[in-house]
Amino acid sequence: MNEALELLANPWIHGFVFGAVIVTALMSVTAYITWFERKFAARLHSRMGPTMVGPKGLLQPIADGLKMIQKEDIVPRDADRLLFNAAPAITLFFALAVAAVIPFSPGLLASNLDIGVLYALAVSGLMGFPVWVGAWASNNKYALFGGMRAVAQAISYEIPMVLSALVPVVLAGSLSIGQIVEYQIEHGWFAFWPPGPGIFAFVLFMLTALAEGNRIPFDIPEAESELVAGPTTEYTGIKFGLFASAEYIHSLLASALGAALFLGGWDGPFGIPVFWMLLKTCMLFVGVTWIRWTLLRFRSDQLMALCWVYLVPGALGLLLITGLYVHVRG
Amino acid sequence: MAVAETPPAAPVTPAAQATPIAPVTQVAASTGPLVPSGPPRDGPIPPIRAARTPRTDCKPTKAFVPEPHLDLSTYEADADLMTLSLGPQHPSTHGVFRVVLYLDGEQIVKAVPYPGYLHRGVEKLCEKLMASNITPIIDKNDYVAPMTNEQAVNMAFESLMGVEVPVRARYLRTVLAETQRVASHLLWLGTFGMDLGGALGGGTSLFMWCFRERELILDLFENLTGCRFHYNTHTVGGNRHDVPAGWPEMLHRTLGAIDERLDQYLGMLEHPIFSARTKGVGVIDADLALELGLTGPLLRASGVDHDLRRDAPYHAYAEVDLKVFVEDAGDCWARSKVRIEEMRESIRISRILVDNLPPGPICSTKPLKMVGQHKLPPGQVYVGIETPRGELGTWLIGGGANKGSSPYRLKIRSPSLHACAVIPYVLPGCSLSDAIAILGSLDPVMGEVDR
Amino acid sequence: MAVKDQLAALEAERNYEHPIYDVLARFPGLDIATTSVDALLEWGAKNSLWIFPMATSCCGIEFMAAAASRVDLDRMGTIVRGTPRQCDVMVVAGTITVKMAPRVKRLWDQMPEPKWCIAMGSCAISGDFYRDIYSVIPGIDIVVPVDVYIPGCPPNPESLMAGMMRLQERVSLKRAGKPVPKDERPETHDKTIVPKIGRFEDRIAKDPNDRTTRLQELSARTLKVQGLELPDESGE
Amino acid sequence: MSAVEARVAQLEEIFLRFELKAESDADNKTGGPLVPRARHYELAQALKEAGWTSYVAVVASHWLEEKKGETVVDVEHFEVATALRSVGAGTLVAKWRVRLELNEDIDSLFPLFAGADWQEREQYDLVGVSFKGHPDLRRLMMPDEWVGHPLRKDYAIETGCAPWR
Repeated sequence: MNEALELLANPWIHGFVFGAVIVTALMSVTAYITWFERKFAARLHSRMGPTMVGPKGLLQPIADGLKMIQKEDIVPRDADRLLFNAAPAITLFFALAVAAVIPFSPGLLASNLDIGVLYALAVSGLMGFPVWVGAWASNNKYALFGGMRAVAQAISYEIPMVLSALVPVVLAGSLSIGQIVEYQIEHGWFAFWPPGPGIFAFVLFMLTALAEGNRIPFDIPEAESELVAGPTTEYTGIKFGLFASAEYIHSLLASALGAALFLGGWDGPFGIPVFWMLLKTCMLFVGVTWIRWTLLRFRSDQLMALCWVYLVPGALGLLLITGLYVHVRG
Repeated sequence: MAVAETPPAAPVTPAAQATPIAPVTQVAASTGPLVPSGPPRDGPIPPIRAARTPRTDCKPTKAFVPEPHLDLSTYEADADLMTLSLGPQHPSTHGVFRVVLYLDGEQIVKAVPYPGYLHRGVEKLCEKLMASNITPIIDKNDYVAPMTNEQAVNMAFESLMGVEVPVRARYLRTVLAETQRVASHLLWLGTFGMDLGGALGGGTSLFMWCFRERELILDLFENLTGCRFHYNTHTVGGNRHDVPAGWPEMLHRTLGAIDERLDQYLGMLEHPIFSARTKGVGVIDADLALELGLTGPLLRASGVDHDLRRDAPYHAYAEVDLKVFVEDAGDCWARSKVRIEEMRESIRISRILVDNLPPGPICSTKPLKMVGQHKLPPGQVYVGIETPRGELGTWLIGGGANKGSSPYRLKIRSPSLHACAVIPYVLPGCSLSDAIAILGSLDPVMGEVDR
Repeated sequence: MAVKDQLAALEAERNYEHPIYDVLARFPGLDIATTSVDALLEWGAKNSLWIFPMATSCCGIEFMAAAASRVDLDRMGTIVRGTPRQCDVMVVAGTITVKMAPRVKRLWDQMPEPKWCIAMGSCAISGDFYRDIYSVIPGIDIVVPVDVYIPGCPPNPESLMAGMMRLQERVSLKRAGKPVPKDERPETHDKTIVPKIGRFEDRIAKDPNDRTTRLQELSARTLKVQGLELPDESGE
Repeated sequence: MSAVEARVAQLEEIFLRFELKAESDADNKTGGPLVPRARHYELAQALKEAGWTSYVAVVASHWLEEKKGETVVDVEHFEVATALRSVGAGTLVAKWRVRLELNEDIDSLFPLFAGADWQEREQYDLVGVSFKGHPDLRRLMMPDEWVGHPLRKDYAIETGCAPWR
């Protein structure tokens, strides 16, 4: 037993074991997120949602997955074969890589990086680019449009996202997510304490996370009514599935990051820490889903204007106020 | 919500400058930015029509030369123009309709529509059939509002044959037409939401709710006619189906329930994202609307106070006090507002009329027993009525070589055809997203455009 | 007849087998798993039928009603997608005209195997009362192979649901390699509307010098007889 | 005088200027007076200036040779009917017809009414009447390579296009 624990202390083995656990868990959770979202949307629409496949439609995501892997894999004649095939995998890779630094409980994290926040934001910001690569490689005009919009959106919204995530970093004085959570356990959650910049930064962070995850009202890259299916127009079967699950994982991990940075992570009044972390993540994700099925969509230029005219100056102001606060506090 | 910076001066095309009447004096504050999207650019701009003060006096304009066909060889684009074929199978073209867009970045430079993908030769078919056979076929023309279609063609036959319609049938027809208008506008609202909000998002919620309400009206019609969708309830000289017991109460219940929910839809008009997507987008001014022969909600949203139900009353419209809603802006928002307000008015009229249904026969002609009972006299008539989409006219020619009960020539003047003809005038200057919003707000039904 | 040959070729193309079976066969011992894998895949294919709506006219509205809250196609795991690449079932809802037919064919070709087609409504089945009209295709089954016919004008949303369930049975039979019962076409090719209108063939026999007959001949010659491929639509 | 009566009087006055008799649908269902081909555009212009600003419809119909016994009563010809509408209170439809011989064309109303664009294209496509001065006279409903005009009387309804029919 002790030997096994010693083995886990080795960073390579530790990373591999936890990585495997987290990736497996995330992929299966993603499948059930789709089920949850369909049921949730159906309730909003006074519908039933999936009911026929398994009890309460619980086997629906498995059926979807099995269907996707047996579909014919079409690569359009004029597509760039290599990039077209690689893009879904790279997208999923970047989406999953964020999970490495998300602390689910004091010991349960794949890698306790000192620059965890920076790493998470950088990797999730990269997710827009393989989408664009895939869109360009499919040699389809709708896909190209979607890809261009995706990359423009990713670049723009990365800035307010980073700026709003810097607020807890400045307050806690650390770039490590674990240390930020521990600071919150000691001094109160950033969303509520100190009153002022924290809650605004939290709202801003979730807003930009919506945009980064291509969720309505910021889903202009996919925009089914305009661009058919956006960057994934030419993708069939499981490749489309990879794109879709990457998007869900991204949203989920952004919720987790929001919970860790602003809502005290695994902090809770009683019980095991993991439970509280997962609860907060799920609640944030439900909020994201609710927004998705309620609002209409922005136009692309309005989206850019919203980012550059309101969000970026706002985030800068927040950061300034936070800096002043920290300076005064000493 | 945040929109692009408004350019200081309105780009005025030579065509607009040449218009002597209705000069470009001021821009209505409510219409928002003149350039619907995108920053102002240097060099030649695509023709964007300036918003003008809406007119209600309807004086003719002289030398109005629209420029829908931009010569692309003289256009200096920032980069290569992209040609995008939107349709005929696209989630948002409302049927099989194709628009070829020439895009400079995301801005549309030129739009060329291609209808005809649903041309079913109805007019040719009608030359072979007699009046009672034509009704169920005309049902399928405007498949969103079959009731008013039937009425349009049957009224033309009645006019040509000189058949009187009993008072009860006239009242019932009015009730049906107005109820159908509610159903049609609900379907429009749902699909418009889909256009703005996507198939996986809030638009779908709107779509589902609108269909939930529309199903109630279809139940109502099913109780009356036995059919859910294509009713075949009108005939020459009246209606086939009299009101069953309990039907007026059912109508009150249904329309009352919908009326309560209309407040929510009206509230949606003030939503920041909805207004940002629709205000100042796709402005059709009164001149252009009249020139293009737009009718119905599209014309009223452009500030022209014109409604056939009030101005040339048919059915029982002369007996009710109809309120006509007019909006001045002429953009997608105004069109939405006019349609939603019309729903409420239609509900009010239906509920009043169904309570005052006069007794008497429902049809003045005997039930059809033999082929050729309805003899068509030679002659030509034109009858236009106000359907949910505008003036649906029927030009009927009797006699000729078909000396019998089938028309020699039957031409349907469809409001959707004119609505689609707006596209090359309105789309240039908008972005791709705006194009979808504009297409949705025009509410074309392809069965009616192509026939 | 050229059309019939093309249809036979269409049917022949549909014997698609996923490469996973190749992989299974290549490794000795794994072929035992084929049966269970096959059962699993069949169950997946049956229960996740995503629809590509080829909604052209009235039936398209009823199709939308079927997707809306009262009937709710989503109950059986159906999602409506706008791109043919991600769909399993093409629901042809509405009249298909001569101008539209090549597009239907092209979209059908763009769908990945295994794929199915539902002809919804009498226009898609046989052309209904438009069947004798110059611009209408008398039945979509001469353009794409149809698995399930749903009669009605238009069929109720409930009928579409029933048709989808019938399709589920077909899917499982086909995957299991059993003979799939062919749906009877509810109307015959020879049915004509009343009053009767002379057929093209009769007219030629009657008067070969007829003006219309000459026009028809010219039309048939001018148009691309192999018109299954489309002219490039990207430009003008 | 009500708005409708004023419009009727105005219409009669304009028709009188063109030596025509205004006919209302109620008395005489002829589809309006027959106007010489040369004055078609002029009449439309006069009506537009008098307030008939909304374009309603153009209807072309094909009339075959008519025989009474052995004598030819009427030769094969086209008839193009046009309808305009005055907008607002007392709206009234102004209708008139123009008779065209087989190889004649008619002035397009596109310079006056942009709404005539598609209607005229449709009539050109389906009936085969050609409109002089229309900037973009292409087929609207049928494919560009289609032969014949379906709404002509000598066109069989089941005429098909290979390989579909």
